[in-house]
Amino acid sequence: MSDVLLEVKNLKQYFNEGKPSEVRAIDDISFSINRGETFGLVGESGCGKSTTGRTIIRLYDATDGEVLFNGINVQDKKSKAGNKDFNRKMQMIFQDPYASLNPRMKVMDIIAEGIDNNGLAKSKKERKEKVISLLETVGLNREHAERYPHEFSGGQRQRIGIARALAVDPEFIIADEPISALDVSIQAQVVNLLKDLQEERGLTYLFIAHDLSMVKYISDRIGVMYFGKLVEMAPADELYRNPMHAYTKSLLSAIPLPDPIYERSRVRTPYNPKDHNYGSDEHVEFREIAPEHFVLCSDKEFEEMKKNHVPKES
Amino acid sequence: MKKDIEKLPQDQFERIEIDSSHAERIEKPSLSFWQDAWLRLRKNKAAIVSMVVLVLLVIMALVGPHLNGHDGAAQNLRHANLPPKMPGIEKLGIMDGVGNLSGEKVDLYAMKKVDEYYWFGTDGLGRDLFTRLWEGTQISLLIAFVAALIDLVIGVLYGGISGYFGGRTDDVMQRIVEILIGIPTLIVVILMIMVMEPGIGAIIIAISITGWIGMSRIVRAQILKYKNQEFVLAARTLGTNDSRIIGKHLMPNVLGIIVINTMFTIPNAIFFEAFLSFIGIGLQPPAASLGTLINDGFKVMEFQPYVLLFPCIVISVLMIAFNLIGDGLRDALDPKMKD
Amino acid sequence: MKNTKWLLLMAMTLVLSIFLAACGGSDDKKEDTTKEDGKDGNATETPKKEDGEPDAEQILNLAESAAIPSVDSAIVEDAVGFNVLNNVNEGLYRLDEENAAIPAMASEEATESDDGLTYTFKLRDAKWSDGSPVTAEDFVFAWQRAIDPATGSPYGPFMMSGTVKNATAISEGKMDKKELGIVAKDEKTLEVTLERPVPYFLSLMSFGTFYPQKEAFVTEKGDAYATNSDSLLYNGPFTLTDWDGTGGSWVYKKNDEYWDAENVKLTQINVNVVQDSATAVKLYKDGKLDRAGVSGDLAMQYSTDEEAVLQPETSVFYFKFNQEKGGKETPLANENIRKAIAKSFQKEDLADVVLANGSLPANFLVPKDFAYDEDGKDFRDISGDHLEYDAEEAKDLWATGLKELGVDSLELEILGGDTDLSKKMDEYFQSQLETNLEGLTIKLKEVPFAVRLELDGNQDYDIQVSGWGPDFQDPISFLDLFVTDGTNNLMSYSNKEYDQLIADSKGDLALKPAERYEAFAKAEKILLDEDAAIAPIYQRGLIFLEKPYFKGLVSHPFGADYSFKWAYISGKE
Amino acid sequence: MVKYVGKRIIYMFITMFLIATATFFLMQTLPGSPISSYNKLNDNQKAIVEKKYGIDKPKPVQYAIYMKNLAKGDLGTSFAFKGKSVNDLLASRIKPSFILGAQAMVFGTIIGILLGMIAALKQNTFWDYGSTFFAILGISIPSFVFATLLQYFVASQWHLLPVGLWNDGWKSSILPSIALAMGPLALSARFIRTEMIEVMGSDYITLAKAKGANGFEIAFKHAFRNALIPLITVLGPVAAGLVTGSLVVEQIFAIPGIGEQFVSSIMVNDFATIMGTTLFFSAFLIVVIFIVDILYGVIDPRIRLSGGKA
Amino acid sequence: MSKILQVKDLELSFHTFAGEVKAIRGVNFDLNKGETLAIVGESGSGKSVTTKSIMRLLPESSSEFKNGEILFDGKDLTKLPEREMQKIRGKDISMIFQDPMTSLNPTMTIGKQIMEPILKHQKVSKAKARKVAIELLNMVGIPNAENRYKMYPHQFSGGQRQRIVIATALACNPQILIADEPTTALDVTIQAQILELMKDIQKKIDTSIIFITHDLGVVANVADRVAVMYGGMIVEIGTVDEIFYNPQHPYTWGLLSSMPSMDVNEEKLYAIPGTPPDLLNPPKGDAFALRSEYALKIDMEQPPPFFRVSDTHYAATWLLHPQAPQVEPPSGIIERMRTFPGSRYYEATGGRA
Repeated sequence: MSDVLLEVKNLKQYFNEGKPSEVRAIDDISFSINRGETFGLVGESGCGKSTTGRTIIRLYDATDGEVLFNGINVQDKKSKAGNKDFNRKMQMIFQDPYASLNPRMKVMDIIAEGIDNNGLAKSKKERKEKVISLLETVGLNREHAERYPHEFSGGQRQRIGIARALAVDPEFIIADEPISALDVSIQAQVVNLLKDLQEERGLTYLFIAHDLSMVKYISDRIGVMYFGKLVEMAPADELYRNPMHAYTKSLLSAIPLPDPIYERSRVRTPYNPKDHNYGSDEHVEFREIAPEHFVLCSDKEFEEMKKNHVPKES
Repeated sequence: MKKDIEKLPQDQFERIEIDSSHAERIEKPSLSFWQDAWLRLRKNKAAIVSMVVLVLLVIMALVGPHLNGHDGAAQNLRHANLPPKMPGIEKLGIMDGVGNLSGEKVDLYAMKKVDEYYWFGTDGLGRDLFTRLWEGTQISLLIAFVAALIDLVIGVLYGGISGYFGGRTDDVMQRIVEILIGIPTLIVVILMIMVMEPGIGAIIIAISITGWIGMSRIVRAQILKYKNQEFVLAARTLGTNDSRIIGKHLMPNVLGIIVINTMFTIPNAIFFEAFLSFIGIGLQPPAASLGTLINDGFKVMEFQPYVLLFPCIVISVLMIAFNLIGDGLRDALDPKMKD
Repeated sequence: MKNTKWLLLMAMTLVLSIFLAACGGSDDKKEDTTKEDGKDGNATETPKKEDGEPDAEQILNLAESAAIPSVDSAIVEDAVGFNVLNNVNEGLYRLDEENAAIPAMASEEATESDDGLTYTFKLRDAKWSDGSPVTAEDFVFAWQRAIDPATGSPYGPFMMSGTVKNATAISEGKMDKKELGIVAKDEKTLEVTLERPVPYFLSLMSFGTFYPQKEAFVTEKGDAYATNSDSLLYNGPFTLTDWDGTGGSWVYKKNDEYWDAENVKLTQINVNVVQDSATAVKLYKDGKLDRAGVSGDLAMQYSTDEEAVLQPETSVFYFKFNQEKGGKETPLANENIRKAIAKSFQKEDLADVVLANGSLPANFLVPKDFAYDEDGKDFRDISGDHLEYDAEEAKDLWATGLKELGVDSLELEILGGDTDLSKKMDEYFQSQLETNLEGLTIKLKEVPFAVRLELDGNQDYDIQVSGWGPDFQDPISFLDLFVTDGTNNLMSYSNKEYDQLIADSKGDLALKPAERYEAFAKAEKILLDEDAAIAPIYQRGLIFLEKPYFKGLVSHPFGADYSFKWAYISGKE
Repeated sequence: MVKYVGKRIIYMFITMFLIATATFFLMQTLPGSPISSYNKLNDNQKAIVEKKYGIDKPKPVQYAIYMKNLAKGDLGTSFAFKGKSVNDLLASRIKPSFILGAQAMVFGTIIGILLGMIAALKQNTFWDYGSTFFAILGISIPSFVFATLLQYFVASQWHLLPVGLWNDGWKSSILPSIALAMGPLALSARFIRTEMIEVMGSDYITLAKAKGANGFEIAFKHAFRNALIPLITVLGPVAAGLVTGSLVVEQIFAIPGIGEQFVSSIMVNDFATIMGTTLFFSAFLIVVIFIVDILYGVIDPRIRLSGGKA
Repeated sequence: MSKILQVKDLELSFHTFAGEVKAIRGVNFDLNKGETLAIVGESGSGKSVTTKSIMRLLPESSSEFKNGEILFDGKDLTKLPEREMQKIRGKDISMIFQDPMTSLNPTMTIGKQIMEPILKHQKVSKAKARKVAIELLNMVGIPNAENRYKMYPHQFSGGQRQRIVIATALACNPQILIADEPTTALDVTIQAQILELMKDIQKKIDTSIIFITHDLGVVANVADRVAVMYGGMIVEIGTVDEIFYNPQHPYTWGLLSSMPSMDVNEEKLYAIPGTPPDLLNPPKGDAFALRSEYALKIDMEQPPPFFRVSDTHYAATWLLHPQAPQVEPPSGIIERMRTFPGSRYYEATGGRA
C-alpha cells in the first residue's frame, strides 16, 4: 500500500492575498493518498476542505505548494494536451445535486460531456451505449438518458453526477461532500455505489465531508482540518479510537448517534484553540505519534499524546 | 388511532417481490426546460392574449397598408383632414365621417363630396391614415427589433466576456460601463442624431449606442452567478474548453433572462423612436412611424382627435403587449418567481 | 393566475375610456365653443363701440416663441429682440398706427439736402429712463458702436454699408469708426451723410439698429451692458423688468419718462416664452394669454374662429435653385429644369390646405401690400405675376431640360426647415414635384435653422426652401438679394442685366421714383420669368387668436413685429 | 467608507472628464458651426467674432482652454445668447426643472411604492391586477402622450389646473410633475411588487409571522425596508428618466426649464450651451447615482457596517 | 401527562401549476406537556408542512385544509380567524427555522426583533421589554448582551444567530416550541451546543417541543417521543426507545439501518432503494411498499391502519396484522431489538442497557 497516487506538499491557497481581507483557506497542508484507498477529509464549514479538493483538481491555482499526481506536479501543468490527460484521470463529484447538473441539458449530454471532450466515442451509437452502460452502472436505466435533471430526485441526480465523472475512466475521484445534501435514506445508496465502484474499478477517493460517521465508514484514512490546517491524520479506526488533537476530540464528542441510550450519557468536549496555550518558542508541527497517526502539536503536547496513546488491541 | 383489526383474505398477505428499478421510474412526462416554461406561460392568459395581439399587430403592420386600396404616400389635398369613416360601423354613430370644423359637427365627407371611405380618416395632406398607421407601425417595429437585436448582440457579448473572464478584463470593462451609465442616454441619442445623417439608420444607431448597457449588466450578473455553479465547475474538471462552456453551459441558462430582457428592450426602443420623433429629431418625412404620427396628432388633438387616437392606441397596445409578454416570460422562465 | 381576465377587462376598459374620452372631449369642446360664442356675442359688439373706454386695469399677457437673445441694439438680430427693442426704446422715427414712419426722437421731419445725401434731424426733449436727456451724441455713439467690427454687430454693417457714408470701409476694418457719416452738430441736432441717395432712408430710422445708446451708461456697464433688465436704459414707451437675461419670461412696464407717456395706456405686459404653438393656444383658451399665434394644422381649425385675426405678413418664401455645388454645375444650372420645377406645384392648395393660415400663393418676389409708388399704387400691380403653376408646361420644360442634360431621371434634394409646418410643406412639394415631373426623385433634408444657414453659406444644397422678411419698406430689400455675389445669393446666379437694373435703382434712378419702380419690375421679371433663378411659393400670413378686449395693437410689415404703444384693454371686466 | 467615497469621487471626476471630452469632439463633428447663424456678418466681423470666442484657434488648443475653464466651473459663453455665460443660462433655468424633478420623484416613488406594496400584499387579487395594470400603463404610455392627455383634460377641458407656464406658483407644477412622475411611479411599483413578493417569501417574514405579527406589521416593519433597499439601486436610472422626460414635458407645459433650454439650444447650434447642458445633465446623473449608492449603504446595515461594497 | 396539542386526521393539499399536491394525507398525533416530540422523515414527507399548518404559516392562496382538526387550548386552529391566530403565534406557540442566516431580518437590530413578540403579546413598556430581551440574550448564551443588543444579524455567527432566534421564540414563554430542523444548517459542534441549549431551556420553562429533523442522531439526543413520517403520513410513532430499539415499520428499519454505526464496521450499508413518492399522484396503498423488500400484496391496494404495538407505540404497516407473515428485519435492526425488553428478539443478556 505504498503506491502513492496523489501527494500534496505544503499546499497553500490564500484568497485576496496581501489585502486586508486575506483569507488563508489552506494554510500549508501536506498529505498523500495511496492508490485504491479512500482518504477522508473532515472539518467544519469554512475550514478549507472543499478548497483543498478544488485546488487539487486545479479549479483554483494554488498560492504555493505542490500537488503531485502520479508523480507529476499538476499545478505546474500549463499545456493543453497534458491538461486533458490530467482531467481524465482526476474527476470530481459535487456537493449540490441540484446545482451540479446543467438544467438545460439532457442526462445523455451531461454524462457524455467527458466522452465528447476526450473523443472517447467513435460514433453516436457508441456514445449512446457508453452513456447507457454508465447509467446502468449507477442504478439508472436507458429511459433516463433522454430526461432533464429537474425530473430527478436528489439521489438520482447525485448518481448522474457520479456517472458523469466515471465517463472518462478516472483513477482518482474527489468527492466533495457528495451526500451532505441528501436524505439519510438516500445517502446509503450513494455511499454504497461509491464503495462498489471502488471495488470494481480500483478507484481512489478523496472523500470530503463534515459527517464523521459516514467518513469513518467509507474512509481508510482520515484527515481533520481546522481553519486551513490539517490538525490530525490517521487511519479511520485509529482516529476514532485514539483522537489526539483537542479539536478532533471535540468534533467526535459532538456527533449525535442514533442511539438514545448512548446519547443520554454522551458528554461533549468543547474545543478552544486558546487552550493549547502555545508559547512563542514552541514549535508546532505535524508529528507522527503512532504509525501513520499524525497530529499537529507542540513538543510538550507530543510527549503527552504519546503517553496517552492506546495501541490497538488485537 | 385505534382501528379494529378486521379479518382480511389471507392471500392479501403474501409477500411480493418489488422490482427496485420500479422505484426509479419517473411518472411525469419528459419536459425540457422550455416545454415546461411554455406550459407555465400558457396558463398566463394576459401573456397569451398579448402574444395574440402582438401577432395580429405584426400581421396588420405587414398587410394593413394594402387593405383598403389607398396609398399611404398619395396626397390628395381635396381629401385633407377627413375624419374616420368605416362602412358598417358608421351606422353606430361613430366613425361616420362626422368631424369638427370650427367647432361645428359636420359630415365632412358630404361637405367635401368624398365618396371614398377613409377608415381612420386622412391627415393634413389628404393621406389615408389607416394605411399610414400600419406603415408607421411597420417602421416602428423594424426600428425596435433591429435596435433590440443590436442591444442584444452587443450586450450579451460585452456582459458575457466581462463576466466570464472576470479579473482585470472585468474590472476595465465595468469601469467603462460605470462611465457610460453616467451619461444621460437621451442626450447622447440626441447628439448622435444631430451628428448623423437623419433617418432610420441614425435612430437605430442612436438607440443602440447606450441601449446595450442594461443587457450587458444583466448578462454579466447571470454569468457571474452561473460560472461558479457546480455544473460549470464539473464541466471544467471534465476538460471542457471555454467556448463550449459558454455555448453549452452558460448561454442556455442565461438565455431565459436574455429573452425576458429583450421583451423589455423592444418597447423601450419603440418608445425612444416615438420620443425622438415627438421632439422632432427622429424620422424624416415622408416616412411615418408611430412617433411621427403621434406628433402629427398631438398638434390637432383638439379638433381631430382621431389623428392622435389610433397611433396612440397602437403604440400603447404594443408597449402593453410587450410588457405583459415580458412579465409572463419572467414568471415562466425565472424560477425565482415560481409558485 | 386565475384572475388574469381582470387584467384584460381593465385593459379593454381603459382603451375604451381613452377612446370615449377623446370623443367625449371633442363634444365638450363643441359645447364650450358654443357657450363662448354666446359670450362673444356680447363681446363682439363691444369693439364696434370703437372708442370704448379703456379699462381701469391695463395689464396684458402675451407669449413669445423664443427667449430674448439680446436687447443690445447693436447686437439684436432676431425677431423677439427687435420687438422688445421697438417697445422699450425709440429711434429718430417710429412706425405709426398706419405704418408710416413719423418723427419720434426727432421733434420734426428731417431736412434732406437736395442731392439726397445729407439729412439733418432735430431732437425733441426726450429722456432716458434714468432721467437724463437723450442727446445727439447718444445716436452718434450707438451708430459708431454698431459699425465697429469689434462689436460683432450683425445688422450694423448690413444696414449701413452702402448707405451711411464710410460704413463699408469701417466695417471692413479699413477706416476708423469716427469717420462714419454721422455728426452731432449740437446736443439736439444730428447730421447724417449718406454714400448715395437712399429714398427709403427715413423708414430705416425706425429700425432698431439705429437707436441711440447712452455712452456713459454703456461704458459703465461694460460687458454687463444689456445682460438683464437693470443693465439697460430705456427711452421708449415701456421699460423692461424682471428679465434676467436668459429666462423664459419678462415684463414690460409703462415708462413714465417717455415723452409721449400720456398716450400709452397699458401699464404692464407680462410675456412668457411658449415654444409650442398648441400649448400657446391652450393657454389662450384657458385665459392665460390675451393673444396667441396659431400655426400649422391648428390654423385651419381656428381660421374661422370668432377671435381669430388674420395677419398678412411681408415675408415671401421661395425655392432657391443652387446652380453650382462643390465647384460643379448642378442640373439646376439648366434653365428649363428650373422653370419646370418652378411651375410644377400647385400654390393655391399649398396656401389654402397645407398652410391654411392666411398665407397667399406667391407668383412674385416682392410681397403684396408692402411697397407702394408715389401714387400709392402697390408694386405688385406694377409688376404683375410670374412663374404661375402650369403642370403641362412644366412637363414640357422638364422633358426639354432632361434632354439638354442628356439624362432621363434626376435626384434632387430639398433642404428645408425642421419645424412641423416646413416638414409638412416639404412633403407636399415632394409629392407634387414627383407626380408632375417624371423621372424626378426628391430627397428631403430637414435641419435646424442654424444648420440650414451653414449649408446655405457653403452652397451645399440643391433646392432650398428659403424666405425673406424685409428690413425696410422698399422692393430693393428683396431684389438686392440676388445680384451677382449678393450676400444672400449663394446659388451662383448671375445676370448682368439684372445687376445693372439694381445698380441703376441705387444710382441714377435713386431720385426718380417712377422709373425706379419700373426698373424693379423689370428686374423681377428677369429673375423669375426669364431665369427662374428662384421659384416663389407663398407670401406668409399668420393667424392669431386675440381677445376681443385687446385693442390697438399695431403690427408692422417690416422691422419689429409690434408696437404696444397704442394698445389698450377695453371691455375685459 | 471614507476610502470608498473617495474612490467614487475620483471616478466621478474621471467620468465627467471623459464625458466632457467626448462631448467636445462630438460638437466638432456637428453640421454647422457655432457662428453659422451669424450670417449677416461680413468676413472681417466673422474673424473678430471667432477670435472673441476663441474658435479661431486649432481644436486641441480650444479643447485645452475649454477643459481649463471647465475645471474652474466655467462652462463658457453662449453663442446664441450673445455674451451670456452658460452658467448664468443654466442657473436661471434650474429652479423649475429641479422642482418638477423633485416633486415627480417624491410623488412617483411614494405612490409607486404604495401601489407595489398593495399589489404584493394582495397578490393575485383585484388590487394586484389593478395596480400592476396601472404600472404597466405607466411604463407603456409614453410620457408625452400622458402629459398631453393631462393637459387636455385636467387643464383645457375641466379648468382644474393651469394649462402651462410657471406663473401660478405651486399649482403650475402639479400637472407636469404628475406627467413626469408616471415613469418613476410605474417603475417603483413594479419593482417593489417583485421585491415585496420575494421578501414576503423569505424566512424572516415567516418567522415574524410566527411571532404573531399582523399583516400591517409584517408589511411595514419587516418587509418594507428590505424591499426598499433594492429599489434604491434603480433610482439612479429613474432620475435619468426624469431628465429625459423633462425635455418634452417642459415644452408641452411651456415651463422655462433646462430641458426646454436644451431643445432650443440644439435648434440654434449653440454649442456652448449644448455642451454645458449635456455636462450639467451628466453631472446631475452621476451625482444622483453616487448619492443613491451612498444611500444604499445608509439604509442597508449590511453594507453600512462592512464599509462599502466595492 | 396532559395533552397540550392534538392533531386529528389532518389532511392538507397545495394547489400548484401541475395540480393538487396532497402534502399531508391524514396525520394524527398528540403532544404532551413538557415533552419533546421529534418528527423525522425525508424531505417531502410532510413533516415541515405539518408544523407550518399548526402555525397556519402556509400561504392561504395555495394551501387548503382538506380535513381534520388541530386542537389547542380547546380551539381548532384550522378554523381560527387570522386575528385570533396572531394572538397565539409567538405567545403560545412559537417557532424556530432551519436556516439562521435567513430567518432574521437583516435590516432590523436583533434587539428589536427579540422585543417584537414581547411588545406584541405582553402589555409591557419598551424599557421593560428591552430588559427582558437582554435577559433572554443572556439566557441563550450571547455574551455582552447589553452592547450586542443593538447590532444587526450579519454581525453574528450562524450559531449565535440561531441562539437569537431561539431567544425570540422563547420571549413569551410559549407552551409549544416548534423547531423546524434548527440544527441542520449548523456544524456538528455548533449543533451540539444548540441542542444542549434547547434542552436546558426546556427544563427551565417547561415548554413542549416539536422537533423536526431528518437526523436520527439528533432525534436520539433530544426526543421523548418520535413520529416517523413518510409520504405525507405518520407511519410509526412511539417513545424514543421504542422507535430506536423496537421499530416496527419497514421504513423506520430502513432509516435506522442506513446510518453507519461508529463502533461496528459494517461491510455494506443498508440502503432503501428508489425515491420518495410523488405526492401529486400518491400511491393507492402503502406509500412505502414500492421501496420495501417487505411488501405484501395488500400494500398495493389498501393503506395500512395503525396497529398498536404498545400503549405508546403504533405503526402503520400491514406486517403487524395478525394474518401477516413473520418477516425478519435487517440485521442492524435485530441488533437493536435485542436490547429492547418486549421485542421479539430481546435477549436479556445481550442488551447493553
